[in-house]
Amino acid sequence: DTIKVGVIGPFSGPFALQGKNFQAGIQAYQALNGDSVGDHKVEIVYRDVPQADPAQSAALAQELVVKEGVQYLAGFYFTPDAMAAAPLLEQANVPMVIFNAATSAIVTKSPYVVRTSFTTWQTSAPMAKVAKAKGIEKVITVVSDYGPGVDAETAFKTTFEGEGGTVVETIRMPLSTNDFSPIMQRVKDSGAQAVFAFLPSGPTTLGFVKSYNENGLKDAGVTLLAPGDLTQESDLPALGDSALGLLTTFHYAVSHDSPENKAFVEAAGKAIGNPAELSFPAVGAFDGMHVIYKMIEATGGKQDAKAAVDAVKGLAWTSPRGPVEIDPETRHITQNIYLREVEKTADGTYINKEIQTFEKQGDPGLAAAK
Amino acid sequence: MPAASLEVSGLTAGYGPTRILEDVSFSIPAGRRVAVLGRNGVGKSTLFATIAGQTRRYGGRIALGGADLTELPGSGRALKGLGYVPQTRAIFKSLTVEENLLVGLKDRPRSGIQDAYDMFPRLFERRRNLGSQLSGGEQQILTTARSILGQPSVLLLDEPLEGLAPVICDELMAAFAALAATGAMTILMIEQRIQAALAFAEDVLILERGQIAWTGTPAQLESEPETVERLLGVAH
Amino acid sequence: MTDLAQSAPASMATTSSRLKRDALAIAIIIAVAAVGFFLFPNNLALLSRIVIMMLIVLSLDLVTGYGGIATLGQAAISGSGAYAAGIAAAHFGIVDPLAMLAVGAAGGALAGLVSSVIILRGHGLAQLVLSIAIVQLAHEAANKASAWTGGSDGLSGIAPSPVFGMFQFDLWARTTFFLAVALLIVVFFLLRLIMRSPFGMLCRAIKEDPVRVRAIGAAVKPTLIKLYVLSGAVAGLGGALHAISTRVVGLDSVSFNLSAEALVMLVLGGTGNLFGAMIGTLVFVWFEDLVSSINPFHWLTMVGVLLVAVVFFAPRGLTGAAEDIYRRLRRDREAGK
Amino acid sequence: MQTVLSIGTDALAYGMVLFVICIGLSVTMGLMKVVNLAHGAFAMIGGYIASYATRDMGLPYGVAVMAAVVGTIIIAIPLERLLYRRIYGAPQLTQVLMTIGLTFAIIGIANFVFGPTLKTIPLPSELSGPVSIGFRTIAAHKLFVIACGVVVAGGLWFLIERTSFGVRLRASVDDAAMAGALGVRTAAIYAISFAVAVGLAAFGGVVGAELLPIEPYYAMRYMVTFLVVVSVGGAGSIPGALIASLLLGAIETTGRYLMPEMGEFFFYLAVIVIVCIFPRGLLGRAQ
Amino acid sequence: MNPVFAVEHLEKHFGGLRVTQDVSLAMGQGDRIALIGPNGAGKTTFVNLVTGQIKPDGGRVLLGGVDVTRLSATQRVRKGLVRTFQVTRLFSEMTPEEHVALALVQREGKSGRLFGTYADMPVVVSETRDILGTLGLLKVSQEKVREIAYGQRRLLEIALAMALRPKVLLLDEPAAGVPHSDTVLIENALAQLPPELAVLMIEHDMDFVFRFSQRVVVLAAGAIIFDGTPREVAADARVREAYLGSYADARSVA
Ligand SMILES: Nc1ncnc2c1ncn2[C@@H]1O[C@H](COP(=O)(O)OP(=O)(O)OP(=O)(O)O)[C@@H](O)[C@H]1O
Ligand SMILES: Nc1ncnc2c1ncn2[C@@H]1O[C@H](COP(=O)(O)OP(=O)(O)OP(=O)(O)O)[C@@H](O)[C@H]1O
Ligand SMILES: [Mg+2]
Ligand SMILES: [Mg+2]
Repeated sequence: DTIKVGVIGPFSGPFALQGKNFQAGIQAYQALNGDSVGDHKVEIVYRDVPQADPAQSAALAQELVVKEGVQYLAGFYFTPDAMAAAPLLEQANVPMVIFNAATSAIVTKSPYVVRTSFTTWQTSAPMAKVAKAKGIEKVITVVSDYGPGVDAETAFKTTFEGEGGTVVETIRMPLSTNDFSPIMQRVKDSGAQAVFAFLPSGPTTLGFVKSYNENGLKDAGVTLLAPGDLTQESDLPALGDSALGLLTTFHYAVSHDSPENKAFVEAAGKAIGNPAELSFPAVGAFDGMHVIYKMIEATGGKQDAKAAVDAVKGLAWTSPRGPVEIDPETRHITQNIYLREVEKTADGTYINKEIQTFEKQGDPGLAAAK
Repeated sequence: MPAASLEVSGLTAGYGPTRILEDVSFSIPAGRRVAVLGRNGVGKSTLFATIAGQTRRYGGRIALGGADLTELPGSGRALKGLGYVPQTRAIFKSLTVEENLLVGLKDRPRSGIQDAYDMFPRLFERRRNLGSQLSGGEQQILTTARSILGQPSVLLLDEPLEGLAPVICDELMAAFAALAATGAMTILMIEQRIQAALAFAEDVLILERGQIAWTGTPAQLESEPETVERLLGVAH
Repeated sequence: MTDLAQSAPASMATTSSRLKRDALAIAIIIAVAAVGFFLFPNNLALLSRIVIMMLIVLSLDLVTGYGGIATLGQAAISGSGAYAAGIAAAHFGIVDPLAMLAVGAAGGALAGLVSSVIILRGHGLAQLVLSIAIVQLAHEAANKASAWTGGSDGLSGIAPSPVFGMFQFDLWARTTFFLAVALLIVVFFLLRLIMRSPFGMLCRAIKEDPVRVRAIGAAVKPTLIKLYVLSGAVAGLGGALHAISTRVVGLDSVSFNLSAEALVMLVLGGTGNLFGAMIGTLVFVWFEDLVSSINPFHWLTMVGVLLVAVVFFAPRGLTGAAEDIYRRLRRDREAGK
Repeated sequence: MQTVLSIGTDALAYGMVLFVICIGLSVTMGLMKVVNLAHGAFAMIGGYIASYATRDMGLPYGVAVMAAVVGTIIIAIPLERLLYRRIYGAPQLTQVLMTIGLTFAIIGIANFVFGPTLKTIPLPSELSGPVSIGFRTIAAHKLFVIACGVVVAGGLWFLIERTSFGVRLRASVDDAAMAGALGVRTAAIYAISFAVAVGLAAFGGVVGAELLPIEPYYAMRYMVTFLVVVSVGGAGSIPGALIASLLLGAIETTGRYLMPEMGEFFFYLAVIVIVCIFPRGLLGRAQ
Repeated sequence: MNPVFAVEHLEKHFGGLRVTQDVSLAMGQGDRIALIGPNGAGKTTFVNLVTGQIKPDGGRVLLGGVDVTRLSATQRVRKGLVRTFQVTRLFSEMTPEEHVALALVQREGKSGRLFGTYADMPVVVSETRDILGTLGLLKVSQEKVREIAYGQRRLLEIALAMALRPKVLLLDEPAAGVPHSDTVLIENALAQLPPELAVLMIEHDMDFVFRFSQRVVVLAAGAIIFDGTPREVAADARVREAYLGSYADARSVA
């Protein structure tokens, strides 16, 4: 028989690239592990929510459950989309596996939520340690003014101040900022030794990094630190040389050196068509599929959300990003966070080269919220 | 361009599916002054608009100085020497008076504008006003001056005197007469003020329900009061 | 004076014949809703979303179609309704759906009042830009006030109680659907009444020529503000229903995108016509859902082609085209006789 | 003082980028009376062509700019003949519907053909480095954009206000039939104006790509900004568009510097204030 | 007798152009005044100033002795100062009946009602019929205005004004664009206006002017150059030169 998995993500519109990565991760997993669990064929049904739109997300989730009869909901690039679908889960008896949405609180919205991506807290907090270790005392934070940006700012600030550093200024700038020169001017005027930045991956990162160089901050020795969203692999070709040497912390780099990752990158690269487009949402989806396969295995294909979720609590495996485990309590993924530096390889491509590892990181954000 | 003749044969035209003109034919030699008369709604304006290429034509031909205009669009006809001043004051509202006149110049050099200012000093005073900032009568004068600037060989004037002060009417009629007298253009004029029209014209065309009902000279018309009564229906 | 009696004008026709036509219109809505309910019992969430959107597009039709004010800021108003209802539920424990609707309508009316005072200061394109500025400001404000609105994560924790204490909101969205359709019918009927009232007539006149309206001694601005408040109440209802049905209010509900989509739906259906607003919404959302589930990756092109095709073949919107066809058929029939 | 000058320079550069991209739209909206929401889509097409020309074909920057302008015009001509010609003079909302539909279609196609990633247009070395202008360094391309803005503004103003072409264009928009009766070939005038507007869009898309990077969603992402700049300036007015671009650029830039977290508030409040004072835009043409 | 309407020292300039220069004029009940003058003399501007479409640079407008200069156009209409437009301004998608009904509903202060229709208001229904009947518009009362003939639109302009029961009525070229054979309709309509109403009419058709008015005011270059009976006007040399031209000769000959 067939078991359907409904995947909701941004497959068109401004975030189409991320949706494409979802699809690549899923296809890579099925290519490597087959499209069946036992004699249950796993079929994927895609539904598009181009931009954060909880109403549409909820309607599509409901449609997937009621009309398409899916046994699993998965995907969710944006937090509000996941939040909107979460209340349906218990009544629908369907588990939800989050491939991306990175706000800590989502897992608390329903006991049937499992997350295989990361949280902004998880990827930002280690950067504070890096800064401290580099002897940086004064930092200015610059983040996009929306949920994840604020999360990143808080995570960094809390941790950095906990380590004894000072955050001299916090700047929140609108998502729609195109010209970053005035921001760079502020950074310059603040006298900070480093700037911690969070911007969602996409076109604005290009302007930000260029502006950082053009306004002479790099030359002035002001270090740019950021979670890996800023140097998403798919943006690197566009960023080019201006990104060289940037330090970011993140849970996954396409260049991660392991046999699991080699296999993944090859399969996912094939699935996505242009390997240069591959980046982190693909690995969230890949591991998400692993969790779903395990759930199917555990329930023998029967629709039983509780049993399915219980079966993966504490599940540990080696992902393309390294060793990971589903925390039994929070149902969020525990993983390594890496410090990476942008490098140009011999063949002229740019990569995030991992240079340091923070092992077994949980989600500090959930703890902080309590 | 010197004045040219105008031949219309078998013209049938209207708006959309409704036909207003039926089989209209006439021929006007170069340099004549013609008045087109008729009660309201008989299709006088439609006749001019059709010659200018702005209605739907069902049949018939139009020739200007021997050249066939029938298949040309409005702009092509204008470039062949046809001038047309519609009944609605079709000034360009967002252009200044001077720019309005510039459009009328066709390919003449800019200095040609002076002709219009000489003829209507009022326009010179108002040359920086936008079309929409003119008084009703000034708009009327502007449209006429604009078409004359293009030195058409045949000029169609649809009620050029409407809304004008009596003294301006006199001046304008004198100007038309002068233009025709120099052999510069053939002038066809629709006019409600019959006396003024008859004083101006050498020939008269009267329309009735989309067809030509009478042709002749003003003198002939004056001698046929019953024709005037029947076709023009004027009490005074 | 027999002449007078003979030409008893049609529009002075009896009240009862007008009510008959209203009843017919409402019967049509009910019939369509019933067909939807029985044909797509598994897709009531989509149908509910369409009906909710219809309320918002109807509210837009009031100001744009009847009042002649083009706006790309309607979501600021419907979104205010959604947040008002959502905040009432999440922060103040007002979870009765009908009470939430009332709060939403009030919030929308208030937002309509505020927007109108600003928007009516501009003319033409500048007016359009004022409306954009308003929706962007509202969006920004909702983002900033995250303690109240949840910011970009969305306002969650909205748990409406059963309707009349009896009908629980269910996974199949049956309750939502019935509630939405009932609300649509009430709103539709009221709007029809209002649009043929003296006030409605005045609005139509203002749309055509405000200067002329002033010259008969009527006040233009207060009338338009009143229209806006009305529209705001309707939009607020739509927004509140939105909050009730999805239990989350996101920033998208006060976005430029939503405003623009609503405008597209309205023009698609035909402006200045309540049915146009509803048909435009139905066709657009349904088409979008259809093509995006067939090809979630490249459906946008198909929607684009649909819009271009509509302008190509039905430049006056779908209802405009229907009207033309009807008129042509009638003319042919009369010609045949 | 240093900072003020510095911010001023940034504001000027940003304003000029806005101007160069928006001015074509001001022409279509103000002079041709077409609300062309697909303007950004044409800018984006220009960007894609330039990116392809420089990166994949290795052509020099100047040639790529030319290719982008010409190529976009060539793509736009059939669209003008087939689609736009139908909406000249149609109600604004109908124009909105069609051009937004066209934008959707172009986004979809760009996404399909070029993929969803960013496309850059490498600058020649003369334009890519920072240049010192005394009190600070500034990216050379910003100076280049400022120069482009000045040239475009001057040239276009001359074309529209001072040449007979400009007068005929404005006449055709006011009353096409009458313009025809005076010998103006309106269809040709419209086609040329459309081509000029589209060419300017492409040019703006290419030279502005450093700040507004090229990707499929470009066509929608900046639509609102473009609309706002053009309308605040008063559609159809070159000086109006220039003032609006510089003013809004300055407001946005100083707002970002002084209170970045209030950035959007600043910008849109300014828009509201300006429109309340100038209800038809700064230099709106009389209707 | 107290004038129902007066303007005192009205001034207006557009840039350097003084279109209204120290214009003072008073009208009593039942006056029938014609305002004539060359094109661009400032006649329409005068009406715009008086009714509040544009603001004067100086001077006052008095209605029944009360200063209304600061009131909006809308408020002046409500006080009984009503105009028609040189170029008709009507609601092209509405019917003549709706036009008149709207004006009546407005006059009765019921235009803000959200429910019911004007058809439910007996006063409005009967008066609408009366007015349309007076002007011969009943046969087109249900057609959209954009489909009715030009002359009928001019009549409808007058119908709207009548519905408002003005105290002072300003008519801006009511017969312009109406064929001569149709001006009779307009003259008849004017003849049926209440006798106590003060009417000022701008018109270039001199025959019409002379039939209509008891008093003629001549405006040239923004200033009143003459005020007198029709007979006096025709005889005045300045008016002949500035305005009448050969018409005066034709008339004196006749
Ligand atoms: N744009 C139009 N569409 C449809 N019918 C029209 C149009 N313009 C005029 N008509 C009709 O065509 C007929 C002739 O109109 P036309 O304007 O040619 O008359 P006319 O002789 O110039 O009258 P007038 O003396 O009133 O100017 C009229 O019955 C009129 O209603
Ligand atoms: N907004 C404006 N800006 C500048 N000048 C204007 C404006 N409006 C009108 N004028 C000028 O003021 C003068 C008076 O115009 P007005 O319309 O009052 O004339 P009028 O006496 O009604 O003439 P007509 O008999 O031709 O209708 C004209 O010369 C006109 O060009
Ligand atoms: Mg005519
Ligand atoms: Mg006048």
